[in-house]
Amino acid sequence: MLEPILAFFKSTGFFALTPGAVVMMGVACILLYLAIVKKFEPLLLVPIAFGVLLTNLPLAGMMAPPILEIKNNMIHTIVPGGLLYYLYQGDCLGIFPPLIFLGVGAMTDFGPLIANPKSLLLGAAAQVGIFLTFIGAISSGLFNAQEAASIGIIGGADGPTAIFLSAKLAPHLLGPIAIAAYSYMAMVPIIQPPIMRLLTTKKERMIRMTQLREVSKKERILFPIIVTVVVSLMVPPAGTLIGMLMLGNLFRESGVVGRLEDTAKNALINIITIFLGVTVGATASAEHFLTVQTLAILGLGVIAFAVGTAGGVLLAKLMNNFLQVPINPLIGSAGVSAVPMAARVSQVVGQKEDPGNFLLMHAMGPNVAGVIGSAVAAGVMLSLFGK
Amino acid sequence: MLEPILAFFKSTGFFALTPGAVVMMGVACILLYLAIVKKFEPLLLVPIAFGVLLTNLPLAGMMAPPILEIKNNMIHTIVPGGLLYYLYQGDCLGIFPPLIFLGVGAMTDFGPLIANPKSLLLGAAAQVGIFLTFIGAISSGLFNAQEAASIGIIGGADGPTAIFLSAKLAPHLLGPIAIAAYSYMAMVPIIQPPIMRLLTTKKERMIRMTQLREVSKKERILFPIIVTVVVSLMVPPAGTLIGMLMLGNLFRESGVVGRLEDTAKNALINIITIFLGVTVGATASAEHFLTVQTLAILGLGVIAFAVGTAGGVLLAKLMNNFLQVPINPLIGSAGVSAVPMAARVSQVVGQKEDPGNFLLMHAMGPNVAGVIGSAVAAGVMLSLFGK
Amino acid sequence: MLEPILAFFKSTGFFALTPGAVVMMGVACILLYLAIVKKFEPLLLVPIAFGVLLTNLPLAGMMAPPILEIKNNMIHTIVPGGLLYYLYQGDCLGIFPPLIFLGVGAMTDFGPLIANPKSLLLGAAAQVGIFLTFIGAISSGLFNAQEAASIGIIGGADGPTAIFLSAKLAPHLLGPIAIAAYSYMAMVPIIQPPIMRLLTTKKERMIRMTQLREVSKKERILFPIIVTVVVSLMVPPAGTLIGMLMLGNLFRESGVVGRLEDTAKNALINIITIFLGVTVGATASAEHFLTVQTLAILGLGVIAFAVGTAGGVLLAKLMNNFLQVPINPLIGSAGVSAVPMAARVSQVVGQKEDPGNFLLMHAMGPNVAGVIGSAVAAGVMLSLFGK
Amino acid sequence: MTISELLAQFANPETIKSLAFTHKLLAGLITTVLGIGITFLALITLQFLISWMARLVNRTAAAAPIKASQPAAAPPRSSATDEQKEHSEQKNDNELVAVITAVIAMKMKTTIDNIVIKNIKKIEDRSPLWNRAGIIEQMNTRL
Amino acid sequence: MTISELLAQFANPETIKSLAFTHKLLAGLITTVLGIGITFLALITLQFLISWMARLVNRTAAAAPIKASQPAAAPPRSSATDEQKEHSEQKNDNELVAVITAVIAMKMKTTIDNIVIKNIKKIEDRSPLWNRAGIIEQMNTRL
Amino acid sequence: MTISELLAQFANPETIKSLAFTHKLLAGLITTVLGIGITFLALITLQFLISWMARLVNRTAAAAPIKASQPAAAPPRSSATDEQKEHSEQKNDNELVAVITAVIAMKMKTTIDNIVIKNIKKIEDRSPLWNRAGIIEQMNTRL
Ligand code: NA
Ligand code: NA
Ligand code: NA
Repeated sequence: MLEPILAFFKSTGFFALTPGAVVMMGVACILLYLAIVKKFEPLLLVPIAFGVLLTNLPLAGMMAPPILEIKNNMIHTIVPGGLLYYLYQGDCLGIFPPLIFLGVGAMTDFGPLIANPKSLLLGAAAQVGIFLTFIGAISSGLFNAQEAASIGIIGGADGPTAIFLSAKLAPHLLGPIAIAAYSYMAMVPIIQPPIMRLLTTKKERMIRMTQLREVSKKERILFPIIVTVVVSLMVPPAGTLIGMLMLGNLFRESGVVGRLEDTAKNALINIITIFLGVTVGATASAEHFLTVQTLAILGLGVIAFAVGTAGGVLLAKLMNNFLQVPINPLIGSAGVSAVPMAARVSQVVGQKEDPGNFLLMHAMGPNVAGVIGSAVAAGVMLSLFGK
Repeated sequence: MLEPILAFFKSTGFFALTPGAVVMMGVACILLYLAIVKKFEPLLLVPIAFGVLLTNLPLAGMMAPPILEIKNNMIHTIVPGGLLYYLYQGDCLGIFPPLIFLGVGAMTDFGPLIANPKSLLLGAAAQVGIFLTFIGAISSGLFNAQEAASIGIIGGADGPTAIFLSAKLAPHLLGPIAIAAYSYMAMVPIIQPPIMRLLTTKKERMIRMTQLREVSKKERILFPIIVTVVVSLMVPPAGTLIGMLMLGNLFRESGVVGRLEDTAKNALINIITIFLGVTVGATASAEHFLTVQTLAILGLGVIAFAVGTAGGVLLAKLMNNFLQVPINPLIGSAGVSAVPMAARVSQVVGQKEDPGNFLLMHAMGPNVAGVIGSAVAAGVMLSLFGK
Repeated sequence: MLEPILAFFKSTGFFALTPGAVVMMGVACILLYLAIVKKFEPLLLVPIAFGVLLTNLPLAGMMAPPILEIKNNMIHTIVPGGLLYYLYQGDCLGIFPPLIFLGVGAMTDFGPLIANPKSLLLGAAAQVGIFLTFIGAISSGLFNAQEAASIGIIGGADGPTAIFLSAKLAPHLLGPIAIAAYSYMAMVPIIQPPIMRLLTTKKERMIRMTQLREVSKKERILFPIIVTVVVSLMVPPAGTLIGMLMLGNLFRESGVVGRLEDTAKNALINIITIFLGVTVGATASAEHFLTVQTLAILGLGVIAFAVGTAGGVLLAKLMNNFLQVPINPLIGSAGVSAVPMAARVSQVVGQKEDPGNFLLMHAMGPNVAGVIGSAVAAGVMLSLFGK
Repeated sequence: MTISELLAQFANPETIKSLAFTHKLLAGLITTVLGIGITFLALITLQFLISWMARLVNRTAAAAPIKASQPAAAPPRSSATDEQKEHSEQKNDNELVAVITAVIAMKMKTTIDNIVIKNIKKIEDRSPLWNRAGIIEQMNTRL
Repeated sequence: MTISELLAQFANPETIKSLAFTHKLLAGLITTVLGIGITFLALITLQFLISWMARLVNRTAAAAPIKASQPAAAPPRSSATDEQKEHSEQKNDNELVAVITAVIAMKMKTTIDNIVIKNIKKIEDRSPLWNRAGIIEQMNTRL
Repeated sequence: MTISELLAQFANPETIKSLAFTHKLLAGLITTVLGIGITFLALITLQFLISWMARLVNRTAAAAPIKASQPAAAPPRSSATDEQKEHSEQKNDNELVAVITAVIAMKMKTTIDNIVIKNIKKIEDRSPLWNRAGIIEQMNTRL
């Protein structure tokens, strides 16, 4: 009777447990702590963290590919793959991030951007973080161009875009990149304010902005169509992300498909968020995550955020040299996206100088422009380095 | 530095833009106008129109199939396909239309049909449009039998049925057929009234009908089971559509699975509607759409609607020769389906002659019978021309 | 003209109807009767019964596999498969049952179990039914080890676990096993009380239990993490089921991802329930269902339930020999799971002796422990007999 | 060429091209007649079965009047016996809404047309068995 | 044949057919003992860990009483320190419902049993960050 | 090596390894300049098109003021002409909520801060055509 007991013990996860897996379970617990107690982007960090936990449980095989047999024009599944393997196909085939964007579009009010199209410049400037980090990653000598592009996109401060790009260019780095992107997005209130204060004078921070004009329904409906056509023509690989974002926004603004808008921004985005989060986390197995590269990614990621913040603020200052009515440079930092956290940071930093200054609505323009901006940047990377 | 800029310009969509694609984007905008401003079946035309837009953006590759490598019993995705390619599998494998029918069944009240089973005859008569249009399409010499059958089914005035059939028989015509079906369904208030007035006398249009009897819960529960068994035995290929329609209706009428009914007619049908609409639209690329065949399809489609309308009205008139209590022939036109628009047309046309005449409830019988009728007709086409 | 009419008649289902199919349609109607009129687990029995009906309609081909052509690294679908074939992949690849568990976890309050961890012993004891039925199935000589394990798991009184295990070990028996599992779960108020009364004295049944302590939020959040790690390490193949159950529970208890909790326990679980139910029913075609094995499965299944019930009650009595504060052995029977029916049975049987005795909350502990217990047992079976 | 052979050639996308126009038309006509015939046959069969079911069910109902209450899930229905009950329920609801609306309108000095109350519901338990697991008190009251 | 060999033959659908009935029964018995043993082992381990976690958490709680408010997401729970607060909230809700119900019932001259109010809710923010993007005023009040 | 060749080698994961560090840096710089350039180009194009659209739409609007009512689906928006209407609607809602809250608070002797009314809704028809099929009376009133 000892034999089968021994065999059983050898089949337990304890026997196959590696120190790396234990460390990763610790990482999962830290992420859960940040998500649940510190409320850092919990909607994605809870599933991601649990995915990290599950993938590092030895022998559970949740990411195992199936064993197939192909003969006589038939495909037979001999041993089914793990649950997370099948769900992960939605990430690596590029299906889930655009569907998330569909829901995001249905939730997003582009009114402040339409009312103030100059916001788009700030949304573009804040993407310099992406490209400078790309150079940084190349310089480190640790990464090839595809990997460097995926790391740079962390500076886009946009989870689905980062996942979409790195799933296509560097799927082996998906775990650390997604974790860095969402963690830093949650830490925007810590990362941005010192940079914003450093680069602006008190007088600049106190600039008040005039109220935004009302935007008509017709403009709101034309906006998603124009953006889709223009961006897709200029940067075709950005078409999928932008197209879905704008389709969701058209659901919202057309006012005639309330059912679809509702489902896109609730049931559908929630289901996809669960699947995407858990499977993105599940790519962070110990052998993929506990590497020098991960440390470099975490370091480069925070630089990307900082440079993007600075880019937005500095362009706003530059624009003030040419504009008759000056803009408050604090809204430039919102261009990184990280919607709506970065816009709230602009508001808070502004109000510290002048409690009667309401920048939030003005900051929402660059904020949503940053979403378009990072999708464009991702499209550029795809057209340069994609297969 | 000029070289890469030139290379970039060559990679933009502008460089690859064809006149056809521009025309198709115009078509997409017209469809959006009809859907949003004119409120023509917006729940499907908005996604379809946006799908037309997306698929005609050059180089965006949203309908591109993946590049695979199959060796050693493993299937590797070398380059993932486009988002819409993957979603489109739900159309061309026949998965989405029956799931739409599941939701439709959960929304549909078959009570008026059960109370007046003679409605089924009118629902059958209105399907003659399908078959006469089939002959017309054959006579045109432009289409083979499979294509002609798919065109005829436009006369069924039932979007999911049309998509289900043409995805199986003539997937290359899916775009124009679906667009014709939904456009004409929305135009039923324009197409039907002249035909109805032409074929009826004022006296006939003023016939009042007695109130329908109450239908017991037991009948309502037995109805979907009986319809499923009878239709599937007589026309097995119609089983999938009718089976799902009736399962949804059983969810509704059984009263014990409210959760499932709710999801079938909300979250699930909405998700599928988004995917189906966008991907159906995405089959309408310029090279597939801008053909003589499309013009023929649009022409034949409107004939199919007109003939179906006439068929229903004329059979109602014929039946009045045999019935003791006459029926108002205006309810015959509702048999084309286009639920509930066609039934409302019967009501409106009737009320024009006699404002106190309420035909709506009576017209709902042939109206829902028409759904069953066109699914049966699709089943016949599949058994004759399917692989 | 006679020829094609004859050909049509040969293509109808009437021509291909077998006596077995007629019997199975009768079985489907009985199941619908039990689900709708008797309200036996309608959420699963309505879809299952309808699936049985659909799969036995001849020539409708809803479970037909597709015909493919594989060449030059391309996979072409020559003839698409049936709707239910595609949905069934979610069962046989093990995707749907864990997703059901995700929703179940989001619905389940593990508080009573955390407050009284001794419940876990009762939840373990009630699984003896699984293993003794396994022996019984082996002894019958009709089944191999994989089949016997799948039959035993009926005693786990947990539908998704039974489907998960038998889809992996004995997919050809999935239909009868799932039908037996859900039918007997609904019949728990009939099966359990006589056994509970037989094995307990009136005095034992009158034991009152002290109120459960309050459970803190921290414990509730740690619980799913601990259970996932411990169970997955000890019995890795149970990781998928337990992991998803606990992820759902973490959604619920963390309090920061209400959107995901809501979707997991509503839209997502409902969609999966419809697909799972219909396709599980669809495995019960006449040739697979009308066998001696099915009769044996139905017989062994009820034995499994009875033995599990006895196991829980007897261990509770045994534990009373060692505990200072005795527990009411009636809560032991709730360990079979069949949540929350079995716990309510404990309550009702207890109240018959002493109307002032409220056992329900105490019975919920073993009840939810039984879910964990049967997932562990399924994991053991998988690690012993899985591929 | 027999009719079957003609139809077979007609149904095959490869061979249809070689058919003469009159042959194609003939095959199309046969298909049309067949198709209309089968569609009518199927729906007439349904018509008779449903009429027959109605007679059966209602005969049973007349013999032993059912008192089962109707679920709220399917509002616009009622068998003869349930009609009155449903009617009065409906009336109750309407009264309730009317009273609340009137009170609010009075307080606000607005017109009733601007106020719609959508949210007064009778309890209807659609929660699954699983869901009820947590609602322990509620369960107690039912057992 | 060792036990391991027996179990291996037993687990293989091909080779199990060649086993004698007594061998199959023996293998089945070993499986049963092993299975029950592992199930108990796993659940007993859990029992100890959960008891231990409870001691740890509650010791910490006693040392430094937590004042964190409990989210509305999980109604029927409360730690010792939160109990009173929750209780009074619950009471408030009940009172609120009771008052409204009574007023309506009085106005309608109906009995309270026919009225169920399901719709008075405390604000609970479950909207994602994204969602809040549009609700600008609300955000202002929070910052 | 031309710039195009350099970029091609840089983009290929196989050949990038053989590039010298300075070459890699140069290729990275070109990529950066190109990327920033294209991103700005795209967003500036958008900026001009959106400004131009605004001028077009608002010129048309000035010529023929639109009276289309705005759907409730997107609350915080209003064109110049719709502003007042929307504003008064908003005000109505707020008043309604305020009145009901006050009444309840008075009856309960609690503070208004504890009560949030989320459930008074104007009718908004989001049901699909299909859905309305069953709601026969409602349809009558519309035709
Ligand atoms: Na961005
Ligand atoms: Na029809
Ligand atoms: Na169990």
